[in-house]
Amino acid sequence: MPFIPHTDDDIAAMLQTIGAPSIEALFDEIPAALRSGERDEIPPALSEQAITRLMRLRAQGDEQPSCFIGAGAYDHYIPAAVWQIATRGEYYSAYTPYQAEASQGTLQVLYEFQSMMTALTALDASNTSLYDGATALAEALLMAVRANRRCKSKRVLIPRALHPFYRRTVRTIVEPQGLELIEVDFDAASGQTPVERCAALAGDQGLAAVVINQPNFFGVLEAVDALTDWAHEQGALAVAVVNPLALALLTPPGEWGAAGADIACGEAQPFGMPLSSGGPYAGFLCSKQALVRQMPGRIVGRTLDADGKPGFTLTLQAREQHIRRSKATSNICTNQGLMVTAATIHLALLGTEGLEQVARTCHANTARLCDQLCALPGVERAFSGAVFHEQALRLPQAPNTVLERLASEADLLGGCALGEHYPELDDMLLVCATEQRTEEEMQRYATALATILNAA
Amino acid sequence: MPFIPHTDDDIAAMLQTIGAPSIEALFDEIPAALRSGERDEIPPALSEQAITRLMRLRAQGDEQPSCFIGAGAYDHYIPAAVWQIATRGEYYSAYTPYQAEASQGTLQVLYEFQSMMTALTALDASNTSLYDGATALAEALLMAVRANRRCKSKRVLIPRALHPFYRRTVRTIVEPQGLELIEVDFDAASGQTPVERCAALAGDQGLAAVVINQPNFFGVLEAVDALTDWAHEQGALAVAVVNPLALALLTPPGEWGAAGADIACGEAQPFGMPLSSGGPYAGFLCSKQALVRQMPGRIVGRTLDADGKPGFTLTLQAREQHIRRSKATSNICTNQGLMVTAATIHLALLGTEGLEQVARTCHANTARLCDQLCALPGVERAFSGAVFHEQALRLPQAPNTVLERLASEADLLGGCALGEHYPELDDMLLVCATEQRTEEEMQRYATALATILNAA
Amino acid sequence: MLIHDQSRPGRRASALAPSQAPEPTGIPAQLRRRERPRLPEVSELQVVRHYTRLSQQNFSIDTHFYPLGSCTMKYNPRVCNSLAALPGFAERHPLAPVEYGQGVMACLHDLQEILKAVTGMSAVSLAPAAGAQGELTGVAMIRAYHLARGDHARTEMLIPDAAHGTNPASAVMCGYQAREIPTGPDGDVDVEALRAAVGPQTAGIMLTNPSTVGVFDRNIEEIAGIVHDAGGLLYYDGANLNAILGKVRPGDMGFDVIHMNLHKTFSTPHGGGGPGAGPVGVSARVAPYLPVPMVEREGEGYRWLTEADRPETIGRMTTFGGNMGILLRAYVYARMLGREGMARAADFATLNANYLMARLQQAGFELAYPQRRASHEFIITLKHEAKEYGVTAMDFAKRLLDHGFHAPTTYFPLLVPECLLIEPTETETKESLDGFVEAMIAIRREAQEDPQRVKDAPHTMPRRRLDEVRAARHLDLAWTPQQADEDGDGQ
Amino acid sequence: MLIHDQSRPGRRASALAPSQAPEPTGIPAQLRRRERPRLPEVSELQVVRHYTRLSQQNFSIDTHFYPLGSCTMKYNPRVCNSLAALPGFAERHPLAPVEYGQGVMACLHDLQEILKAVTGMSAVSLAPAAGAQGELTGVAMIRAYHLARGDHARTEMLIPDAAHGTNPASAVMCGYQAREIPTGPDGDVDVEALRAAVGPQTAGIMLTNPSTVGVFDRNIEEIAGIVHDAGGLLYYDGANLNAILGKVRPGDMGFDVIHMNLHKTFSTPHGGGGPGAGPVGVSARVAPYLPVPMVEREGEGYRWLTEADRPETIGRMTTFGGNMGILLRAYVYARMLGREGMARAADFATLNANYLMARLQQAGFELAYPQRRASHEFIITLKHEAKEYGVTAMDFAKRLLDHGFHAPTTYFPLLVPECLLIEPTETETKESLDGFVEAMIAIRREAQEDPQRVKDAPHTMPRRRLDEVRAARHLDLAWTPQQADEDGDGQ
Repeated sequence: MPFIPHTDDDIAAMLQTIGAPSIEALFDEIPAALRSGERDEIPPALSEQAITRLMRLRAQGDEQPSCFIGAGAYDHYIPAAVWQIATRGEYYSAYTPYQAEASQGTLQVLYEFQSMMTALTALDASNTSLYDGATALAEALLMAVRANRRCKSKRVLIPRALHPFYRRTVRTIVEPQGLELIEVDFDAASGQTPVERCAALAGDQGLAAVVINQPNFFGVLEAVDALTDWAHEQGALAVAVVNPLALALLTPPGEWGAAGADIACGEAQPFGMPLSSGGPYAGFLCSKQALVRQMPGRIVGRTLDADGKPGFTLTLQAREQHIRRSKATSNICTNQGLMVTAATIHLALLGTEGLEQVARTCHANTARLCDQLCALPGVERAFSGAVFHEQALRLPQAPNTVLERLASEADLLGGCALGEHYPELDDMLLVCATEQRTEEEMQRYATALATILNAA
Repeated sequence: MPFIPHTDDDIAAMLQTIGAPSIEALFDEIPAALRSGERDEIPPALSEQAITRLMRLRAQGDEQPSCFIGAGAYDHYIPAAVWQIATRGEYYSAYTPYQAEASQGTLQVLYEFQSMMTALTALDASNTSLYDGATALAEALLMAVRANRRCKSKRVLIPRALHPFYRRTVRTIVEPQGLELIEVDFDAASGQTPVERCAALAGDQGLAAVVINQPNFFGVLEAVDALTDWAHEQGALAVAVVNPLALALLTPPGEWGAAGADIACGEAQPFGMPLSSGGPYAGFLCSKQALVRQMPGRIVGRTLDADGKPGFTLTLQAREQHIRRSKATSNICTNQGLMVTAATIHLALLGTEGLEQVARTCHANTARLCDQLCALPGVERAFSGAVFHEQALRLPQAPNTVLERLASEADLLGGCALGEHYPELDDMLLVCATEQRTEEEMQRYATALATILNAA
Repeated sequence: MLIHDQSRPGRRASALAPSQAPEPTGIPAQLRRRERPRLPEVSELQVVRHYTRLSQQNFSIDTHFYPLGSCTMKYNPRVCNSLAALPGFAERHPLAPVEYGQGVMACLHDLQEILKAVTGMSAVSLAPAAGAQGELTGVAMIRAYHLARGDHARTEMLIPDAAHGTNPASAVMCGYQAREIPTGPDGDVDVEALRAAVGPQTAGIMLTNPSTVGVFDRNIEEIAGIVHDAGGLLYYDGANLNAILGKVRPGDMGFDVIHMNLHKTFSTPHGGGGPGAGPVGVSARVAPYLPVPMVEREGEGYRWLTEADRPETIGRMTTFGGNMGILLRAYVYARMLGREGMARAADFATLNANYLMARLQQAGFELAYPQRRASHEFIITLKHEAKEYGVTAMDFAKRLLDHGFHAPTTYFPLLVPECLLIEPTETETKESLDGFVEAMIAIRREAQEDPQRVKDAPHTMPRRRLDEVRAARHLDLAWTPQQADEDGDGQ
Repeated sequence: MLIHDQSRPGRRASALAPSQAPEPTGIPAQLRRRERPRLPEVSELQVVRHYTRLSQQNFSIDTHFYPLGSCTMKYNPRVCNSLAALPGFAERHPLAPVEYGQGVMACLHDLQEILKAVTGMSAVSLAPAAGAQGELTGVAMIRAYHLARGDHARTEMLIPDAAHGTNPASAVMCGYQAREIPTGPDGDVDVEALRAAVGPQTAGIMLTNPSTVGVFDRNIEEIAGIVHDAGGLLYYDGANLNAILGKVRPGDMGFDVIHMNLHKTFSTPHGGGGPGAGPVGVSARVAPYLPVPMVEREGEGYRWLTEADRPETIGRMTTFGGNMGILLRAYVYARMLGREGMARAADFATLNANYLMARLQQAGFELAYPQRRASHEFIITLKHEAKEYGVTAMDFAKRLLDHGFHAPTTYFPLLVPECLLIEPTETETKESLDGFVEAMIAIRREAQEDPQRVKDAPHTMPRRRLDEVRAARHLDLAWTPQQADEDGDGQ
């Protein structure tokens, strides 16, 4: 019996204490007709050795070639210390720190995470995570609509240049609550979201919130100051969606425009989380102090203990489902605690300068790669807007075909074809070369692409 | 500066406190003529990311086919919990527990290890490890010679059927101290070491110790009761060299013959230590109570603290080099603490029954494989003696050629050719199928060998 | 002391970042950050030491008995972590072609099948990121089901008063009104009240069975009939699935939609508050609305099912479709239990709960439902102790920490005064349970003799009792350089 | 409580062993064990919890400042561990063909080259398993050198009185008599005494430089001349190599043989007492005697050098030729330091030692060699405090634990009374050192005001001071079933 410590003696003694003839008898309140037996569809038990063999075999088959895909998840180097510490049993097998005095480790880590995120976003408050970037945006919009008492509508402006999966996820989550999502298109030349197009969609009932994405899905940098100021002029809250790594270099949301964005959210995956086919990652959400009581999710506060020593505890729990039930700011309960632990250690290891160097190196690698690729005939940068660490390219051949050949002939994943999500961009490829990509790999990409395009 | 925390301000403040103009000045007592600069032969520094890339590449090249080699190091399954816990910083980065009160974790683990080894060997005392099996035997012989006051000579009988590398290592270590190693040959038919051959070599000056190896290098089981009794009749100490996994099934050294072996030692690698090209492993050494003050290495004892609570501390340190210096029982100081931590966790996870099951499965796998192989024409068991979990086979073709073809054609390492170490056994192969080998792998071996032998 | 308080300008763990980092080009100056973010500047050893020491301030399953009711704090096998972290799994980009993902997809597909079989549902999607998101997903599917039938009148979701707070919160997030159904004195749902509450406005009912009061609702077949007859659907909150795994299947009880908390029943790590995974299962009629992606077997291989394959899907729940690394851990665990191990989890979780309940009752503690079997958890009420000695459930909880036990869930469910909801799980020994009983008895004795000692607990933790009111009144949610000057002497 | 005390017959972590285990065949009954070994019978969670909690009872580099003199307790980079554990390295059988070992052999070869370059020796063998075995190896090579020249008269090894105990012990293991050479009042070897001691019986001298008293012997060139002129060889004990790494090379000082402690200078883990690795380096004339195996580059690949290639070798030191997993860790560390980082280790180890020495002196503690620079470590003597307050170096050491600092090495070297040998290492911050000084001052103040409090220390550890005399007198070296009945209530 794996994981079950009971000996026959234990079982007999326990049943005697209970006064039951058998374990089976403990289930006698379940109507007999409903009882089920073993299911043949479930395979028989494997030993740890056998499941290890199976999983190693399967994992080997999934080992990846050099990856030039970004598109919302990034292959960054994760220092060895991060997960060696984060998987210590005391972090890994603890739960939500309901008993603060026995959970100061987790609580302090979360407080430090909040502190790091507020430093990066230049906002006042942070929660301790949501599921991922897309759900963080959904929660941010629900929060904005709740908080924006000046606006009677639940209309939200959302850029079409935002990650397509973010847009779909947000729709799933917020539409049942009556939010109206209005997509504003990007400029085909620059790849940016112009204020003028936003203005054309503002409508009469007003906007509760405007989503501003920096950089946007194409890696293009938006005119965030103008967008933020325009949103505020409309009486809307400005909701920033940012790649937090970019904040090592770019103006933080709290300083956008005259008053700063009201809420910033996004995907913390670049901070020490393995790609893992898409999760677990962690969404972050920061806001101005005035909005903190509308924030969803766990929040940790610093306080004092009975001896006057500083310590940490969950706070503002009156916002949460286990207290407020149907009136809670969100139904979220379990979040991404372990990922946040890793992110906190990761950021502590990198520090300000390390984070800047990672951001700079990614940016420089992508630029260098694109310089090489754009030297090939027919390959060109798709948009004129400035970018951060990701670039859409226009190709003279169908991107999907090119990608298949890059994989089979040069053992690399060449990027994300844009046509699936933007039919009019079906000649475009979104590429990203993080600090993990070597000169050799980038050279291999350029050489292989040259071969493929010449051979056409 | 990786790993160096000093800021420029720190350096300036520290130098001022010291009253030195520069760090360089702190080295002013070293004669200038001797000073050296940077060495071009040493490559420049790599980041963690870069060394990770290099080492992963190198490790990938070393990934091994299915391994049927035993010969002193065994591919056993290691539960995931073993190293996840053993590499916790508190074990990994502590040192020898000189300050007992701040080292109860390591000390208790070592005491538990001692308890497990005495249970397995049926002896009274155990040390906390020596470097590996071969050095443990060398130390055991030095110990036996010191302890055997009845015998004036330093003559030791050692079976030729003992691992060749053990014999060579022992020679390197003990001969400078004047020990005389007398090798006794095995019986060509049974593979056993007959008492009669021992008797023929006993000589006039007596023997200080007789080494008894169970199973021996060929996997063959020796008549340990007769050998032990004979050794004691000679006035020699009986020194057992055992595969500790075998002790799950075989008579423990403490119960050999009428009086039991006096010392038992061997290689603890089968208890949770990865193969790692040969180390780090851990040698163990157990003895009867009467000999404990001649034991080399660290020993942990249970005692009481000032409040009367039981606790653990290094004990019998008067045997050791840091107290006794030139009169110590050994020069050993650092031993294999971390490997012993892993072994202790490993044994606790397996328990009595788990260890028996591993031993049984290895034994059955090897038997089944050899049945299949011996069904091929010209392949036969080399020795008539009973074996444990390892078997020498006679082949109709040169073993080295067969091994090369098994590797290239069937992706498996077929065993250890005996000719290199025993010229007269140049048609023999030593094979071992641990519990890690699957039916499929064993079938693959048999099929490939059939092909190779037919094609000859 | 915060990691921030150890920061010194210019200090670094410099092996950990690329060494050559050119000044970024092409980024307009007005988009560049003016002031550098104030992250901690510390050495690698400082980081390792800080977070290693901090970890030691946590209780956890790996260090303590942690009988937190409704949370199923059972042993998290270490191997699940190392296998999910294999490079082939951990380093795979979510948008990598499926040719480079057949391994993970095989695991996900097999997990879907196992979950279907053990819950008795027709189809499963692994997409939801946690239990609460599974609830949201499930209610959204109920909504989609009614809307697809043109049934726009169903505005109410029925929810027992003892339900987890996530239930009403999730219902509201889907635009429903939550209507409370009372619990009867025996712990079962008040069937007559239910009968009175259903109607054409009923979208469905959200039930946990065994319920949050720790008993199996014996009238489940009748309840299913009432709700189904009214045109509503039955939602199964899988928080307590561990109690009945392999014994009785939600599908067989009549549920149309369920979610499962894999970090409870399937032992993925709780991680200090996640990540979880909240797969949903459905009966055939709700299957079209399952969230994407799902994995389908096609010939010898596997492919993703997306919006294109499943046009009626409620959509995506997260950016990339789920907490794959958690799903892999659950898969490993499920395979290690195997078909014969599923029921064993429920057997021994139930044995442990009933034993602990019996021992506490024999020791004189009052049970909330003494006439009932415990499921995998049960409730005691300390209202007598509160009244007699002025020592509350919270005081007992804090004093338990001093005895080396994590506290049970306190003050939930809300309907039992001064309650402790106790869930020992199947992986704890009889000795652990006996030790817990001894501690409870010792605390009660202390409550009689020296109540202040209990009320001042804990005494042996890294901190004495923390002032939660102060935390909420004087919000301090982040380190700032200014704070550092004021109270930098932290821990 | 011991893991044995948690054992219950029949309890098991049953996922961890093969499920089908037939009764063994072919083993004669008289060779079969009659009684099963009494190993702990416990569940997986019990094991995980027991050893996780036990670990928390340790001080370690990862949790505490650990200034243990002569042990170089610097940060062990976590990446060294994960890279050595890569399956390609960890799962390779030692007898696997070299075609399946070019990766590890490339690392070993490169490490040999780095160690040669940084020590100034002609050749290096990585075979010895630890520092003490490196010493044994080195002395055995000196013996082999003399014997090969037919020089059988050399029976004495000269060893300073301050030397590590391993030096005389190793010399004796090679059949030499250890002859002590006194240390002068300034900490350097007494050159005149040395001159008087050398002769045709001198096999060599074993020196640590910087010495165990924490100073660099300024007369090293003269010493080398004296010993070499007498026909002896110079042995360098590499325990203190961290102090001079990249600053001055043993080869350039005139040493013929050296060993290196990779778990000190090259930061492989101390592991609660090993494993270490003790490579040896030699000058050209001693090179033939190096132990096997060694790695040689041949064309594009690497091969092992064995007895066949090196007929004059002293032989093998361990079964399979060395602690490869430790050598890999050292290699990773060496590559991360790089050529520019080697001297930096010595620079900052020396800066930290001299700073801490200066601060303690300024705080009124007495230095053993106040007129000297510290190397990477230094000695203070508490003889004044012992005499005035009756509080010994041991009492200070134990009280330091209560302040959160591991104690320095106590009572070594033997020639300084009531001494603490303090080695902070380069990876500690100035704040750590300042904290240590504050603790020392606080303890001295306490020694004046309440000496019994210091003599009774520690007060905050898992155990009060342990009775070592009792441990040696009433030997209790292993759990037995009988003991369990007597005092099973362990911790």
